[in-house]
Amino acid sequence: MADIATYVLTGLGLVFFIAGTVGLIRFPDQFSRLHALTKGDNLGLGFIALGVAFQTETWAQVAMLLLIWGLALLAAGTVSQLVARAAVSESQKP
Amino acid sequence: MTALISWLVLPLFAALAAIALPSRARLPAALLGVGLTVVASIWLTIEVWNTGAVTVSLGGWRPPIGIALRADGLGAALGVMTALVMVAVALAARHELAAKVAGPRIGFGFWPLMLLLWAALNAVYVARDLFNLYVGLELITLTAVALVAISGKAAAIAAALRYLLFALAGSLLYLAGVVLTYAAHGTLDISLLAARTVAPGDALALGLMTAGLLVKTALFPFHVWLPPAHSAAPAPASALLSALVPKASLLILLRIWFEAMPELATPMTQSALASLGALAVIWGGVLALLQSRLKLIVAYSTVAQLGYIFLVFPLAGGDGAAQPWAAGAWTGAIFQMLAHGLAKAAMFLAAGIYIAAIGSDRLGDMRGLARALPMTGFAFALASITLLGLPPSAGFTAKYLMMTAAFASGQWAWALVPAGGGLLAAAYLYRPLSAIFARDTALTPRPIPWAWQTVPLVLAALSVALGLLSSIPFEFLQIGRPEQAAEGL
Amino acid sequence: MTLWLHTLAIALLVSLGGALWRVWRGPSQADRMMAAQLIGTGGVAVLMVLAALQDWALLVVAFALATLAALAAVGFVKSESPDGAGDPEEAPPVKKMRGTGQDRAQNG
Amino acid sequence: MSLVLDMALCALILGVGLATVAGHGVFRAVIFFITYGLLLAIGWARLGAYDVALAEAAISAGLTGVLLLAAHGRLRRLRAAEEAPLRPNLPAALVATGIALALGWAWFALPDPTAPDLTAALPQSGVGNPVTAVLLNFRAWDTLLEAIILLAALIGLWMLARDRAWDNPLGLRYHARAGGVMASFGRVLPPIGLIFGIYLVWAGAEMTGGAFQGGTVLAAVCLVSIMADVLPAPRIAQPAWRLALVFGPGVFLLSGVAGAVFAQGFLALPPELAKPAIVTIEAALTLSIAVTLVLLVIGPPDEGGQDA
Amino acid sequence: MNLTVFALTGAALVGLGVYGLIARVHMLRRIMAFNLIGSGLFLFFGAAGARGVGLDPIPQALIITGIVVALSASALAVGLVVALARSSGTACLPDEAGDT
Repeated sequence: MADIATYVLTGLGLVFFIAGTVGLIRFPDQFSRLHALTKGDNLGLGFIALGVAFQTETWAQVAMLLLIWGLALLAAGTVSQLVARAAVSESQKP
Repeated sequence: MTALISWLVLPLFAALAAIALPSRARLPAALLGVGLTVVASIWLTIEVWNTGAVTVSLGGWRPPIGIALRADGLGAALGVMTALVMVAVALAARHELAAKVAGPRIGFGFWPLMLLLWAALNAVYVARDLFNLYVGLELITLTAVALVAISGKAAAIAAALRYLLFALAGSLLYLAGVVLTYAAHGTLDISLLAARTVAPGDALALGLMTAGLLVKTALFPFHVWLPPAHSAAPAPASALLSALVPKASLLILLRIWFEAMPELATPMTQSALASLGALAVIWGGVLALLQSRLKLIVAYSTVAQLGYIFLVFPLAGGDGAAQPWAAGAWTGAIFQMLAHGLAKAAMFLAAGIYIAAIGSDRLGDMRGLARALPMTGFAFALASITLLGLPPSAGFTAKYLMMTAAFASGQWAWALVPAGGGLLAAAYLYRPLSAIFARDTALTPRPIPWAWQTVPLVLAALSVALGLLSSIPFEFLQIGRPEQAAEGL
Repeated sequence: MTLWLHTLAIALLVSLGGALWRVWRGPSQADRMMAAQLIGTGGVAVLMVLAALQDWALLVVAFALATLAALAAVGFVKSESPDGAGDPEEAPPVKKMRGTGQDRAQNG
Repeated sequence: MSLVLDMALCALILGVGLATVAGHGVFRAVIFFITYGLLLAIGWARLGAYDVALAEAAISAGLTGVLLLAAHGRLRRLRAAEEAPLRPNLPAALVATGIALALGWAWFALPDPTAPDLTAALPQSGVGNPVTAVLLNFRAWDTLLEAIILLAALIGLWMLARDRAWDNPLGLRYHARAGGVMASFGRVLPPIGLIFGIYLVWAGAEMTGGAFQGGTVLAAVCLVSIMADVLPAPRIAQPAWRLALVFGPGVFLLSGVAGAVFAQGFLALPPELAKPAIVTIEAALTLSIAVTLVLLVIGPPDEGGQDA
Repeated sequence: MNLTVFALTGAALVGLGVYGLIARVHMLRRIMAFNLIGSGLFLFFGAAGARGVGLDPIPQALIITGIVVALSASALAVGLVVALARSSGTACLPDEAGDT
């Protein structure tokens, strides 16, 4: 049962990662690339963390997984906003 | 053992104090540290003299688990030479690099850097572990590069960066050899390595370590970084860089070739090293001849003077190690290290006095300075006697021992190197000496405190006196000599 | 399960390879940094998978990687601003009009 | 399957290494270098060297990356970040290939592995993590000198300041929009990082972690706070900062001397006291390492916008 | 076999770093090349230390020390490069700036 949850959730996570990467490669302009990417990696990491959580041995490990995901979410949110702004000012430079 | 440990930790404590204490307490703390470390180094020397080499397993863990230190005659002798140079540099820097003269930045930074360099040199002199030696070398490199850059001038920054580039390349080559050695033998202790079963990769490891150390020692053709770096630093820093820093990598080279892996030495490799040394003597001498600034002449002369030491490889290494002349060649090479250290420090400190007096070290500007600053002129002349290898200086003893070994071993061609090098040195030192002692004067010097002027004089006098008293140091240097070489006695 | 986790890690690595292409291609510096950010997150994901595969101690490494990746990105944003110390969210940076510092670095 | 995984990982590492060296453009190389450190950390994880993976992730991918990014920013403002078109260099390629082949040959020529037998020594070391036992007990002298090296690099870095800037705060004058995303990030991250860093030091005695890794994490969150203008940049003249720099090495040295006075020798730790002693030394070292790393990254006192 | 993959990767990284060190003149790129050489050596070392029964902790400790030393050297080098650019307007060494 736990194994099936892991297969499904990590598989989903992988799909999001691949989608994010494909978006990063394929989208023509920088801002849609940014958008694709933040979706892809946040959700992808979340599903993988959840999927891996079904294999853990202690609750502390589950907490750690969620903590890492939370930290990554926070960092990615902050960073993508700042980098997007930086990109705007970069593209506005003469 | 107490002496050895105090000698290692006192400069570290003093450096930490110099960083943490407020500016008015910095100089007293640094000078106190210098004084105490000198006492410790004399204490260590007496202990080695009385009881033989001092060995310590740090933390009580014997190799291959832990790190061993061993103060033999060679390490302790270099330690004393270093202590003498450090005292002299500290006394000169008190005048030249004081915060009110050189600004708060240099006034802050010079002391901890000098003390950390000292601690690192001491650590290298006694380390028996190849990786610990790497860490010590890196500490030396970083402090030395900072000392090159400390003046803040554009040329100094560029010289420091070039120095760092070469030094790090050397470190990585050395590290590659260390990695291969541990991977093959599971230990890095020099004594344990001496007893190892030779592995096929050992020659590669030895080659990599040697190449790295040659870059750090500035042996021809890896010398290009040295003259700009040593001449760009303030004189007290140059004295440290030229007199002491190359000796550390040279010492490791001796330890590896004579103690850790002596059986890998072949006549070919030994001759190759000595040939590079001979080329360094010639090339350094010729370039010194072409310079018009005193500090550059002195810096190129370091390239030449370090070259002599490499004659030790064919004269005392490999199969020759068991021969009667090996002891003489070995001692001669170490004498050269000691004599060059004292004399070179004296020369740079003298150059510092000239720069403080007239604001320039161009030979043309220095004409007739001996009249106003006779003690400094005399110091420079005495130091020149040592570099030329004239009797009764220690430089003479060194060259005499090496030439005797060359004749005794039938490798008389190597005897040409000290002889020819002496002539070249006479040529390149004649120019600054004739300028300093010229009858006419170019510039009127500012007055220099008497106490400052005596500093290089004492160092230069010591470099000559070492030759007069050479029988005591000769015996001292045999303490703890690698067994293979000691058999020859 | 071991087989799946291996496959998963390999697939994630391949996906990171795709992001590396974007780092190579650019064209803007922000593109490169965002791709590096994706690689950072992907690296955290790989470490999570390896933690399940080998040893849960690796979660500590994943955590460190997540923290430090954030630092690198903040460092990038700072170094991108005109004076090297700013914040893109600030109202148009106080233009000191020194005439320098506004030039774009190469985008090759 | 595990071989495929390792080969894929190594292929990525090599590709990124190649891109760092071969691609034109300094900025691109810096970004590749950051991802390189990250992939290498995964490589260490695969090799089972978790403490090294932690150090690599924190130091190579994180701190060195920020250091290079900040330097690139400064060079760009000094118009020195561009590089001339790259040309292939055949002699360099020959030397490089020769060295790589020699190392590759050396791998296959290695004799059977011999490692020192630590089974008797480890229970005496006071800690359960063998890497910590080596770093803080068996080879403590290396570690002490390593902490000193960090300090020496910082003093050297400070010597690159201009004399007229000596009394200024260290590094650039960071500013951020009050209440903005960056400023809030600079407030939220430090508590998390603080707890995590302390955990790493505490756990390092028995599990993955250690003073250098913990200190690096602490340094990273402090740097984010300083860059977000939440924490002020220190000045060299402030004694508390200089004290923090020497505190760790000082405690380490003193405990080493105490070993010489009260125990079997310099840096000796009696087995029954080893654990508390190591944790104390590590705690002190962590503080100093964190402060030193922060100051190493933000750089010498700056003249405040005059460097362009 | 897995260890061989890592060791050979390490050897190749050393080669790449050596090439970068000699062929590149921008000093930031040389600093990166240094770090490539160092980490390549460490990877080789780590693989060698993993050959026996169980993991030898000594190489790991030495590698951690080496990583910190490399960071210290890189920090000083980066500071020197910025100082060089400030005083001479270029991030290449004087006699090499013109030859590219």
